[in-house]
Parts: sequence; structure tokens; C-alpha cells
Amino acid sequence: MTDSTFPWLTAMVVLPVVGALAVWALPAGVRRHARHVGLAVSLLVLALGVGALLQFDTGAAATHQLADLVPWIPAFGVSWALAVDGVGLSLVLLSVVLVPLVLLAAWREHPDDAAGRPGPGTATAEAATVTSATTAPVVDGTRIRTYVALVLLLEAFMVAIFAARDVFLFYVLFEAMLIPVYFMIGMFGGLQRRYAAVKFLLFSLAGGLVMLVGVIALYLQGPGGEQGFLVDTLVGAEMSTWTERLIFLSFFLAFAIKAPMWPVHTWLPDAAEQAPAGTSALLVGVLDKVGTFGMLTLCLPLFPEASRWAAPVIIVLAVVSVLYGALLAIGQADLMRLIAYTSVSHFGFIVLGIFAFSSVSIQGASFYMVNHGLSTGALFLLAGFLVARRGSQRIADFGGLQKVVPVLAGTFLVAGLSALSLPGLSTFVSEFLVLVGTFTRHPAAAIVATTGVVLAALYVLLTYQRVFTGPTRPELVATRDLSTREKWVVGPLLAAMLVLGFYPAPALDLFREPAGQSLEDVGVQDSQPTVSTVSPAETGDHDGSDQ
Amino acid sequence: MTLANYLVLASILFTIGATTVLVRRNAIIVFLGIELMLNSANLAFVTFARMHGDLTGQVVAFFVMVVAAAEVVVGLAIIVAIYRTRRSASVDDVNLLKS
Amino acid sequence: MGPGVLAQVGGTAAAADFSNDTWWIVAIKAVGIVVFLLTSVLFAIWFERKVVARMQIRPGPNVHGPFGLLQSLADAMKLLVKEDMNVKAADKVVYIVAPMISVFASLLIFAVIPLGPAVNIFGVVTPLQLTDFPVAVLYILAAASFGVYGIVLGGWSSGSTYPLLGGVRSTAQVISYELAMGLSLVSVFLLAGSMSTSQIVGSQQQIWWFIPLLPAFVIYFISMVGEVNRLPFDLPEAEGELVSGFMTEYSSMKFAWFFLAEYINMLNVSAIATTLFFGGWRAPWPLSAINDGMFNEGWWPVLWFLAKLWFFMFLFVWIRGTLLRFRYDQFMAFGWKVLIPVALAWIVAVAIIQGVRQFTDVDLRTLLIGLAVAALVVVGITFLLPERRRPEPERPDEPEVLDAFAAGYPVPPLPGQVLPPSPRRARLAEQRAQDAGDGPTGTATITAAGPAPDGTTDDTDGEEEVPRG
Amino acid sequence: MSNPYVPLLVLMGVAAVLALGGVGASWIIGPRRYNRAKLEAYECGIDPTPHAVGGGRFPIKYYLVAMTFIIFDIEVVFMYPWAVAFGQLGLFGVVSMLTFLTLITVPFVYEWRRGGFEWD
Amino acid sequence: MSFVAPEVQWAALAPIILVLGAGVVGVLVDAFAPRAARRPVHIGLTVVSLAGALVAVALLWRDVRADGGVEVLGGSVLVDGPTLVLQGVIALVGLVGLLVVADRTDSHEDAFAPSAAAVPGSDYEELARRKGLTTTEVFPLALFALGGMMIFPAAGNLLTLFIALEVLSLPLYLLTGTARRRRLLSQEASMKYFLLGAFASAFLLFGAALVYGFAGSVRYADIARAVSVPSDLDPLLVAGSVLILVGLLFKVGAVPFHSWTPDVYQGAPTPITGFMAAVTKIAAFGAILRLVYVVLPALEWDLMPALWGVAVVTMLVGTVVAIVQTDVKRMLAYSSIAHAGFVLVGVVAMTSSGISSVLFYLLAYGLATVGAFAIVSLVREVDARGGAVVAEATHVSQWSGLGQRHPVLAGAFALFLLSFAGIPLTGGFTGKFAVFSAAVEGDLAWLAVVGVVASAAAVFFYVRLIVLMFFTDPAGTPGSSTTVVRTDGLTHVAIGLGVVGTILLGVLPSPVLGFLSDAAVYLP
Repeated sequence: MTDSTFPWLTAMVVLPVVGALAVWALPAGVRRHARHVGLAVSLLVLALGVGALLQFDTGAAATHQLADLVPWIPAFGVSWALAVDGVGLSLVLLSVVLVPLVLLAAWREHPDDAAGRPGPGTATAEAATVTSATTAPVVDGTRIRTYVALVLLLEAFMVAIFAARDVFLFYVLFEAMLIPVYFMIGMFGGLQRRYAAVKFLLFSLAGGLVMLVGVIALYLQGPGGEQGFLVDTLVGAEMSTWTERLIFLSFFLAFAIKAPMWPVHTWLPDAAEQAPAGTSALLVGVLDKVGTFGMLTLCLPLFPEASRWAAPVIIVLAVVSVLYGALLAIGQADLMRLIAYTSVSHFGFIVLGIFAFSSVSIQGASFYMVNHGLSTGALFLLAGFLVARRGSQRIADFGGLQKVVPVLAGTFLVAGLSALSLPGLSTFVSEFLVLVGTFTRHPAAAIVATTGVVLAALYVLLTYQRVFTGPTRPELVATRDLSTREKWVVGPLLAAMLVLGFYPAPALDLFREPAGQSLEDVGVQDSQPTVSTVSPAETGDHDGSDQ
Repeated sequence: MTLANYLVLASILFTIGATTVLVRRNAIIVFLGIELMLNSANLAFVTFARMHGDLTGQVVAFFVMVVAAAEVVVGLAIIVAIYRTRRSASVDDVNLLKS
Repeated sequence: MGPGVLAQVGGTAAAADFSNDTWWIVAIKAVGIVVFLLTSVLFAIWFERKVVARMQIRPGPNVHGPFGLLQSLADAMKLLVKEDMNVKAADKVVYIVAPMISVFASLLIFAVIPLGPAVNIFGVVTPLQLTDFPVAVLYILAAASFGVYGIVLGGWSSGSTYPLLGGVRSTAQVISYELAMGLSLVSVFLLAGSMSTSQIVGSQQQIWWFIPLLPAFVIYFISMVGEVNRLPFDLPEAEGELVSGFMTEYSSMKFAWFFLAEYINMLNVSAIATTLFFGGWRAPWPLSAINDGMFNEGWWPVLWFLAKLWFFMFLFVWIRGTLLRFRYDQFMAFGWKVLIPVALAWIVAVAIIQGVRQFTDVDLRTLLIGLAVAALVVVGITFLLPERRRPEPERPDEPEVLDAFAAGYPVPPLPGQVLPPSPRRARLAEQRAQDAGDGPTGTATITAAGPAPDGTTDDTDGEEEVPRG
Repeated sequence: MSNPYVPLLVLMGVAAVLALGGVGASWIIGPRRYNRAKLEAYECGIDPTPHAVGGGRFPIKYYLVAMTFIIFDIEVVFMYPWAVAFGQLGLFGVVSMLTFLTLITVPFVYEWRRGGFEWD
Repeated sequence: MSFVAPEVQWAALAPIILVLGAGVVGVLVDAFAPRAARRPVHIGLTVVSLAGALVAVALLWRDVRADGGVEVLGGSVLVDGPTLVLQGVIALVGLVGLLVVADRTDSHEDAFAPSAAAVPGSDYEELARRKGLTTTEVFPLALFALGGMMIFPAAGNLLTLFIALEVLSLPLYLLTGTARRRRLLSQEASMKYFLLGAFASAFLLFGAALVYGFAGSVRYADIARAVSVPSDLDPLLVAGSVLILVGLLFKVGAVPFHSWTPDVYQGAPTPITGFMAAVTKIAAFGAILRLVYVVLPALEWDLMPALWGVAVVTMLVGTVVAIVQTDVKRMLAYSSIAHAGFVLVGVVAMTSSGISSVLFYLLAYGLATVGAFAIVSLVREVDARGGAVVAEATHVSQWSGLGQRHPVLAGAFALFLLSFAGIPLTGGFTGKFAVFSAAVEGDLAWLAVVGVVASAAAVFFYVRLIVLMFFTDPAGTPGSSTTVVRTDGLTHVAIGLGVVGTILLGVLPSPVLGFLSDAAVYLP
């Protein structure tokens, strides 16, 4: 397209950072334009993302492309190494798509912003915070620029981490991205936001620090040098079995916390419940993918033996997650918690797919990551709209909304159906691939996990029924339907789900080769080659495997 | 009388000083315990200097005397300041800061 | 200050040789020192009373013994048989030990004072000195400092106000003047190259150190008077203020020990002055040249030593008869602000002169000229400096009106205060004002002008209003 | 008598005997007829000041003198060996001691200027 | 016996001489300068001398890099790479810290007593307060302390080590007692610090005596030579070195010897707390490094287990106790104890990267500490009745909502806290990473794991403060309970330098790390 040496990924990282600083430094008079600036920046990043997609050679999706490699801390062997394969690119795109939507979703939720009070801490602001906290977790107007800046900062971290090809860089971003999220929950969340924010931070940090030990140990196992942390340098490093297993475990623990797997998922419901909807959408939709993404792109290639060793246990945990998340989702009284628990279930599927070690399941899991981001993002945003209208997150406070706000109900239904993987929606494809792939190797696990699909139908439909059908509660009669802006927020997501549901081929193209590559990295053959969608001829030229 | 006896004496003095510091509660007494420790170290230095036929130990003792004097001055200044503030010099009374 | 004298520095004189001493020689010397000191004290007390009496044109003690010489002995006996009291409030052990410490410490100093060169005692050739070692002067200072404990402990343990203040005063005084004393000795060591008393005496063969080191000697002399709490520096005892200071609560033999210690200390510092500055036992100049130094051998030197010693004792008495007691602040200021700086400056001067002379090629004349020029320059600069204007003592602008009955009983006005006009006078003033009759301002003529506008400058920082929490 | 310190011990013994003996003798010889007034602390006949009992208070200035003394006494201690070894140390010794004296003079001047030697 | 005058390479001592000389001049300034001129003159003197020291260090570095370093004063002072680095760091952090010390607030409620010698509440104090006096002696005292600290890591024999320890400690004891508010607390902190500090230095001294008895010399080089040869006197050596280490570990506040830290940190004037928390630790660890790496490596098997234990206990106790603190200064004090443990992890690594990692950690920690305490010194209580600004608001509850009223200041504080917690992209993280990887490299992976666990726990109390500042509504009406006092601006400069340093060390640590690994070579 253009100059092929253009540092697409670095640009996509730097631009939001610059944007965040600019927003944060806006002079007092024009602070209410923070969201305009933020949206503009995020759209620019989106444009860059599209450019990167066009630049990407889908034919060699297993290769890490668009690479930027600069020494960062040579003394530690750390480089600024960004590059994406198909999976990474798809997640980068997911991030840059969601961010403008999230910003747009928060557009009007700060009606008093026009007053433009520069001095923080006036009495009315406190009152506003309190009332808004009791009614709905909305963005307080006076702090809009902080919110926008944090979102942009988070975007930069997200793009960078999905593109990071340096273990140290990955770790740094893994930890650093906690900080903006932490502030987003803590400053803009609901009544229990402090507790939720701290719990989120401590869980993630604890995992991250365990991973840090693994990172250091891994470096010392590798050849070292000024690029000693590059994934490509480290793949195939000689280490004893138990060293490898321990390092693997340190990584896996961090990722399992991040992609909330049973039993270390407990922070997620709290965080999702308390965070503003946009934050939840980003957190669950994109951020938590870092966990599964890390399992896929770090654990498998770096620790093939240990991955094989641990796979049975992990599969059991994943299945438990699927069922546990689904069962608890059924029993939730809080809308946001419910969505959070469904995510636990979905992440179970993703992990299951990854550790089933068949190219189909891995392909499916990769796709699942994107789809889950779309569907859960949409669900959270829609739930946010609902909550903003009602002033409550309790499902029991709703009822019969279908008649009053049909568009909202319809979109919610679509998003919900995608969560239960209705055929025709993109999630169906991925879930199907995961289950099929798993079945080839672990039929029992696949069968048990399939019951998760049934449970999914239960929680989605039950929720829909309780919220939207039945007699309309009197206090809900005056509820507004989706505004144009809100339609613009969810529209793209639903469209993407539908398109990818009926025509998943371009997306699957992105994931096929990386899946095969992963399988090869981990040293497992597909048990039934006929099911494989990977042509064996294409698997030999991965740049990272031939150390 | 062998030189080792001096070392034993030095150790005993050091122990007495340290015990004083740990057991007694009056600031001045604690302070005296510290001075005792310093001087026992001096004794050890001088004895070792004699053993090794080397003057360094004696030079060290000289310096330590100076330091001890400076410590006395600073310490007394602090203790007197507190004493004037509180009219008491017992460490037990220094209880605003929980230990 | 001949060049020969100073050239001698570096080649230190030989130390006294004690290798022949036997245990009984040592015992004789030790007992001899104690006896000598005790009798000297008895004599000194008589001597002091007699001399002071002469100065005051009265006879002094003249009843007991020839010239009243036994008067002191009688006094001593009286003290011995007096009732021995331990004050109730006293810290018993310390109270009893303190005077012993004093006398004990004072007896020790003569151990290293050379009374004469080697003599023959019962067939053993031995110096007239109990012992000597390379740091003998340090030992002297240590023993002298130890004596202070007697005073301070005695004052403290009496459990009474006067002794306490006296003891503390005495301590402050002794340690203040000990500094100046110690500093003044440095230049002696510098020239003698030793701290052994016998070597210092030996080094004064050519010239007694008080001549080249006159400033040091003056400092030493002043501080030695201060060191032993004698007039004009007898502040710790100051009968008028402290009723004998630290000795107030002592009686009988314990009092006698303090008294004894004081006089022994006078002998001690006189002996030190003799040894360090006045050539010790050496015969004075014209005599020392007679017959190839005949008077510097055998038992003769004891005579010279005693003569010098009693010369200093006479100076003590003379000063006592002449000078008034200092005020305490004057005394401390004199010690810290005059003696110590001068002593320091003197050491620097000696060190520089000696350093330049010994270690460089500059000859003495050039050096002295250079120093003179430098001194002139410094003096000139001090003339150029603007004279510091002593701040005017704050005089109250208006006499304060005193309410004499504020405390419930009448008090007289202090300086700067006036009594309010009597009722009668006030009426009179009122009458006059009305006579003038020209307006209400008339009353202002007798009342004080309003409060002076002071304090405003202090308030500019606006701290006044800050409440303190 | 090779050790020069042995005579010192002898003298100390004699001095101690004298000091103890004197007090002891007067204790034995002297009369003992006490009454309450004799054993009171002396304060010109009025009742003794209570706070003087058990270690009274005295002005803070004395502490200041003591502290200053300690510092300068140490200085003197350093000058003695220097003075004795003056001839051997050479110019280096002179310069070192002058530096040392300068450094000692600085706090001395400071204390002077700040009124440390004023007795008010 | 003849005396040979030593030849002194004065140039190599230039940084030390500059700082100590400025201290001496500072005393004269206090003696002669008119009252109004003292503070400006002191500030100028301090800045010039410390900047001069930095320049001198930079100039010396060229020679040292070429020839590895020089022994000065017969080996009393060793000027080599680590020495210069530490001296530079001490001068730099000290300068930043002294900016806070030098600042004055608009409300005239400075950190230092009007007259430190005055009895609190006395007429004299009131007079001094009204005249607007301040204790300008803090400047020369701080410079003397800095001079001692610069000698401390350069000490080449045990005597110099002891003297430097005292030169740096004595002024700090006094500085601790000069707080304007809560005088009694301050004085008691001073006394506690003094008694325990003197106690520890007595240990060090006795240990030095024993080591001298073993080796027959106090020079490090000689001791190291003697240590490498086994002998019957080994118990003497082990006991001696343990005692020396006890003295040094006291200074850094490692755990069995930490009891002074919280009290002193709380009682001292806050600018002094920051100054001493940062710079003392740097100097003391410098001394420990040289001792452990140069003098006692042959004793590794005897001493290291003890040091491991100390490191573990220090990290854990510092962290755990910090969690329950309710006073900001005490919390930071315990956090500094925990940090001492982290640094010890780097010390016991016994690799060359251990040295450079410790140096880096100290720099990062020092900047953040000075900045954090600078901010603490600005946050003040407001008198409920008069509305006047009074003492520092050190109770954590008083910090609630600070982020809403003073977002920039609170943001800076949050940054420092995150750096303490070791969150990536801050200097603290880079430092922690460096020491932990040094430990893993030194086959002490388990120690690194403990360190990681401790820092994970430590996050809790840092985060709690951030929660208070940003996520909690301020108590009371604005400005009624807690406010940020306005100053001449020097404190803000210091905070700004701390922020910039913390971020740079986190984002672009490469130049510093490269330089440090070059410099981390000791003279034998």
C-alpha cells in the first residue's frame, strides 16, 4: 500500500499515548472537548489499524509481520519488538475497533460537563458523584478528560501487548495496563469500586509478579545477549524438564488469572459489576484476551513439553470453567455480574480450544477470542445503556421493556444469542470449531463442555425473558429507546457478528496458519488429519521455529 | 599476664555495655553503656596492636576517642533538650512513638 | 631567644635514669612526697596568713610556736577532733568518698615532678623524682582532672543548693581553664620535643622556656590560678554568694581534706610551672655558671626548686591580697574569649615559626620581618573596618506606671517605673488643666504619650495572627 | 625498677591510706552529739529548698560549657603527640595541624558569634 | 623511625572536599552573615557545592574508567567506579532532597523549628517564631552528613568506615530533632535514633577491632588477603564481620535492626526524613557492597546464609507491618525497610550485575523517596477553627480525596507509590527487575521468588493510599481539613525532578544501566 517500512504498530502505540497526553493537558477552557479529541485520535488509530490490515500478508498469516525492532534496554536484553501474526492482528483490530465505540458510548453520560468546572472538589461535584454512583456507574462529567486519557492510554497498551514479540516487553505491558484500568474502575465505578479496583489490581499483579520470576528464569535459560528476551530467541531454548514446567506454570498462572479461569476468576465479577460499562467492555472484551493470547503465543511455543504435560489438568479446569461460569451466570441477580460469569464460561471454551492441541480447536479458539470480544463488548455496552436508563443493575428491577424499547431489546437479543452461539452468528463458528477440534482428542471433555452450550441458552434466554418480556413495570414506561449515537455504538458490533457468522472465511484465513504453527511448536500432530484445514506444505517456513 | 586477658576484659566490658543499653531505661545510663562499648573496642584495638606489633590499633583508638567525644556532645545535647522539654530523662517516658 | 636555643629542638635531652631504684627507695620517695606535701601545706597556710597579714599591716598568727608557725598544726588538730557529721540529705557513700578523691588526686601529681638530678640515697644513685615516663605531663593533667571529681561529687552529693551550685561552678571553671592550660603547654612540648618532665627540665639547660614562650607562660600562670580556684577566681567558694560552695556541708576531717587538697593543688601547679617554664631544679643563670655547674648537682637543686616553688606560692598570696573576685560571667568570658584564642594563636605562631625555620631555607630574620609585615597588615585592616556600633541599650521611652499594690502588699518602684501620682497631685493637675481651660486635650499633658509605635516592624511577617494548635 | 608505673602504684597506695585514715581517725576521735538541725542542709537557717534534695537543677549553660570543653579537650589531645613529634613530621605536620586548627576554629567562632560564651 | 609525608591526590578527593568545605563555610555563614541573608547564601552554597561535586565526579570518571581507580591517602579512600557512581548519586539525590529542605512555605509554617535549641512553648521560642527565625544550621549539618555519606562507600579501611559512619550519623541525629511541629515527638525520635545509632556504631567498631585482630590491619586489601587464607583465628573473623555488618545493616534499616526507622521517620521533619531515607540508604548500601564484594567474599559460606535470612525477614516484615500503618510517614518508613530487603537481594547475588543492579535500585528508590516525602511535607492540616494551616497531615485518612483537589500532586505521589510498588514503566520496576534477575543469576532464585511475593503484598498498601487519594471522597468541606500549602517552589522543583527521574528510569533506563555496568568494578 504505502511505504512498507512504515512502523504501523509503533505508530498505533505512540499515537494514543500522544493523544492521551494531549487530552490530559487540555487547557481548562476546552476540556469538555476532550471526548472529541479522544474520539478523533481513536478513529485515527482505527484507520492505522485498517492500514496495517491491508499491509498484512494474509497468505503468510503464521509469519510475524509488520515488525519493528529497536533495542530498548540492552543491558537486560530487552527490545522494543512489535510484530503480529494473524491472531495478534485480529486482536489488535478488535482493540482499535472497540475503543472508539466505548468512547462514543460514554459520550452523553456526563450532562454537567458543559459547566466546565476546572477546580475539582466542589460540593456539587461530590453530590454528583454520590448520586451517580447510587444510580448507575456513569462517567462523572468533570473528570471526562481523565477518562478519555485513560482509555487512550489503555488502547496504546493493548495494541502494544498484542503485538509484543519480546517477553519482557510483554510482561511490562501486562503489568502497566493494569494501572489505567485500575483508575478507570476506581475513579468512575460504582459504590464498591474501591474494593473491586483493588481486588482486580492485586489479583492481576500477583499473577504478573509470579510471571516476572518466570520471565527472569526464562531469560537465563536462553542464550541471553542484547536481544535475549525476544520470543524468537527464546523459542527452543534448552532447559531441564522441571525448569520448563515451573516457568510454564508461572506464566500460566498469570494468564489464567487474566483470562479468568476457575478458580482464580473471582475478581472479574466484582470488577465488571462495579466498572462503568465501557470499561467492562474493554476489560472483558479485549484486556482479558491477553491471558488466552499469552497462552497461545507464549506458553505453547516457549514451553512445548510443559504444555503437553499440563494440558490434561488445564482441560479439566477449562471444562470446569465452562460449566461453573454458566451455572453461576444463571443464578445472578445483577446484570453485569451475569455477563461477567458468561465470560468465565466462554474463556473456558477458549482455553479448552487452545490446550486441546488440534489445529481446528486452536483455530476456533483464536476466532473465539475475537468473537467473544465483539459479543461481550456489545452485551456490556447494551447493559450499560439499560442500566443508565433504569438506574439499577438488578435484573429484578427490569421487566417488560420489549414493548417500550424495541430496538434496544432487539439488539440485546442478538448480542445475547451470539453469546449462546446461535448458528449464523460468528460465535457459533468458533465454538463449533473448538468443540469439534476438542472432540478429536478429548471426546469426553468436548461432550461435557457441550452441556455448557445448553446452559448458555438457559442464562441468555432467561435473562432476556426477565428483562424484556412480561408486563411492563410502571416506572419503566417512559424509558427511551436507543438514540442514534447508541445505535452507532452497537451497530458495528452486531454487523461484524453477523458478517463473520455467515462469511467467516477471511477471518479463518488469518487463524489457520498460526494454528498449524502453534501445533507444530507444541510438537503435536493432529490426530485426524482429514479434519485439518491446514495444508501441511505451509507449515514449514515459520521464522520462529527453526532456531 | 597474657595479652589475651585484655581481650577477655574487652569482651566482658563490651557485653556489660551492651547489656546496659538493652536493660536500663534511663537515657544517660544507656548512653554510658554505649560509651563503655566504645571503650572496650578501644581496649581490643590497643591489645591487638600490641599483639601484632603494629601501631594502627593505637591510632584507631585515638580516633575513636574523638568520635566518642563528638558523640557525647551530640548525645548530651539531645538528651538535655528532651530533658528540658519533659523534665525527665527516662527512656520509658519516651513513649509518644510506639516502639 | 638565641638561635642556639631553638636549634636545640629536635635533639631531646636524656631522660632521668631510674634503673637503680629498689623497692625501698621507691617507698622512701613515695612516703617522702606525701610528708613533704603535708608539711608544705601546713607551712603554706601559715605563710599565706602571715603574708596577707603583712600586706594588711597586721601581725597575723604569732602566738603558737615561733612566729606562730604551729598555728596551722593546731588548726589541723582541731579539725581532726571535731564532730564528724553526715548530712541527712546527702548521698552517703559519695559524700564521704568525695573529699578523699580530692586529696588522693592532689597527692599524685608530685610523682613525676623532678625535685633534683640524680643523688645518692643510702648508696643508691637515683634521681630526686619518684618516677618518670614519656607522657608524664599527660599523667599530670589526668590526675588534675581526676581531682575535679572530688569537687563535683562533693557538691552534688551534699543534697543542698549551695554545694551543688558551687560544685558545678567549680567544674565549669576548672575545665574551662584547663583548656587554656593544656594549650599553653603545647608550645613547651614543641620546643622540648618530649612530654617527660625530666626531659623537659633537661631541655632547659640553655634557657628557661618562660623566656621564649612568655605568652604561653602568662596563659599558664593565669589559668593555673583559675584551675585551683584561688582569688581572683575563687568563684566556687565565693563566701558572699555560696557560703563556701561545694564545701558548705562538710565539717571535720572531710572538710580538712578539701582544704588540704586545695593547698596541695597550689603546690602542684606551682611545681608544674617551675618544671615546665622555670627550668625545674636548675640553678638560676649567674649561679649555674659558677664552678662548672656545681650548683646543678647533688642536693643543691632541691633548694632552687623550692625557691621557685615558693616564689609561685608567694605570687598566689600576693594576688589574693591584691585583687578582687571576678564576676562569674567575666570570668568565663575571660577564659573562653581571651585565654583560649590567644593560646591557639600562640600555638599557630610557634608552629609556623618553627616549621619555617626547621623545614625551609628561610632564615629567622626574613621570617620575623615577614611576620611583622603580616601583623601590620592585619592591624591596618582592622583600622579600616568600620567600627561596630554597639546597639543602644533599650531605654524605655516612658517610665512605666507601677501599681504598687498589685501583689497585695506594697512594693517600691524599680528603675524605669514611677508611682502613679498621688490622689492629691492628680486633683491638682486636674485643677491646672481646668485653669488652662482650653479644651479636653489638656489632660494629655500629664498622661504618658500613647503606647510607643514599636512592634510594628516585627509584625510585618503577619505571623501574629496564626493561632498555634 | 624497670616499670615506671609501679612507683605510681606505691604512691597511690600511700595517698589512699592517708585519705582513708584521716577520715577514719576523725570518725573515731571526734565526738558524736547529733541533733536534727545539725543534719539539715545548710540554708541560712530557713528550711532547705525541697528541690535541691536528690540532685537539683542548675543552669543549662553548664552543659554547654561541658560540651565545648569535651570538643576542645580532644583537640588538645591531638596536639600533644603532634608537638612532641614536631621535628619528625616536617612541613606536612605543620600544614596538617594548621588545617586541623582551622577546622577547630570554625565551630569555636560559630559558638562565640552565636553567644555560646555569653553568661547571662 | 622516620616519618615519610604521604603524597595525597587531592583531585580524587575533590567531591568530598567540596561538600565538606561547603559545610565548613556554611558554619561561618551562620556565624557571620546577617540573619536575612543566611538562607539565600546557604541555598546558593549548597547548590554550588553539590553541583560542583557532580562535575568533579564526572571529571574523575574519565580517569577512573581508564585506569580502574586510585587509592588515596594510603588506601583510606578508594576512588573507583562504584565510589564515583555512589558519590554522584548521593550528590544528586542529596541536592534534590536539600531543595525540599530549603523551601519555605507561604504560611510560614516551615518544617524546621524557629530555634531548635529553644524549649518548646517557651517565651524564647515564641520570640524566635515572631522574628521569623529558622534553623539555618540544617544546611551545614546536611552538608556534613552528605560529606560523610560520600566517604562511606569510598572507605578503604575500617577506620575510615567508622569515621565516615559517624560523620554522616551525627548531623542526622541532630537534624531529626529540629521539627517545628510536634517538637517533643521530634526530639524523642532524635534521641531514639541517637541511642540506637550509637549502639550500632559501637557494634561496628568492636567488629572492626576483631577483624583487625584477625588480619593485623584495617585496610580492606590486607583483610581480604588475610581472609582468603584459612587460619585458627577464623571465629574472630566471622564474629568481627558479623558485628560490622550489624552496624551497617542498622543504617539501612534491615530487619532485626530496624526498630528505629518508623519512629525516626515519623518524628523527623519531613524534608529531613526524605533526605535521610534516600541518601543514607544509598551510602550505607555502598559501604555494604564494598565490604561484601571486596573484603569478605571468601566468607561467602559463613555470612551469606545470614544475609539471606536478613533479606527475607526484612522484605517480609517491612511489607507486612506497613500494611497496618495508618500514618503516611510510618507507612513509608516500613516501605523503606522492605526496600532495604529488596536491595539486599541484589547485594547477596554476588555477581557483577548485583553491584550495578543495587546501584540502579538505589538511584531509582532515592529519587522516588525524596519526591514522596516532599509531597508529604506539602500536605497540611487545617486548623478547624481558624482555618490556618498547621502541621502536616500524616494520617492516611486525611489524604482522602486529595486526587480530586490536587490532581497533579496526587498524581505525582501515585507515580512514586507505583514506583515503590515496582509497577512497570517506573524506575522502581526496572530496579526490582535488576536486583531480582541478579539474584536469579547468582543461583538465588528462591530469594527472588520471596522478593516477588513480598512486592506483590507491598502493592496492597501503596494501592490503598492511591485508593484514598483518588477513589474516596474528601472528608469535610474543601480546604477545611487538609490542604496543600503554597511554597517558594523549590519543593515542586524537587518533586518534578523526582517524577522525571522515575519515569525516565522506567521507560529509558538503558543509558543508566549501561553506565552502571561499566562502573561496577571494584578496585581489588
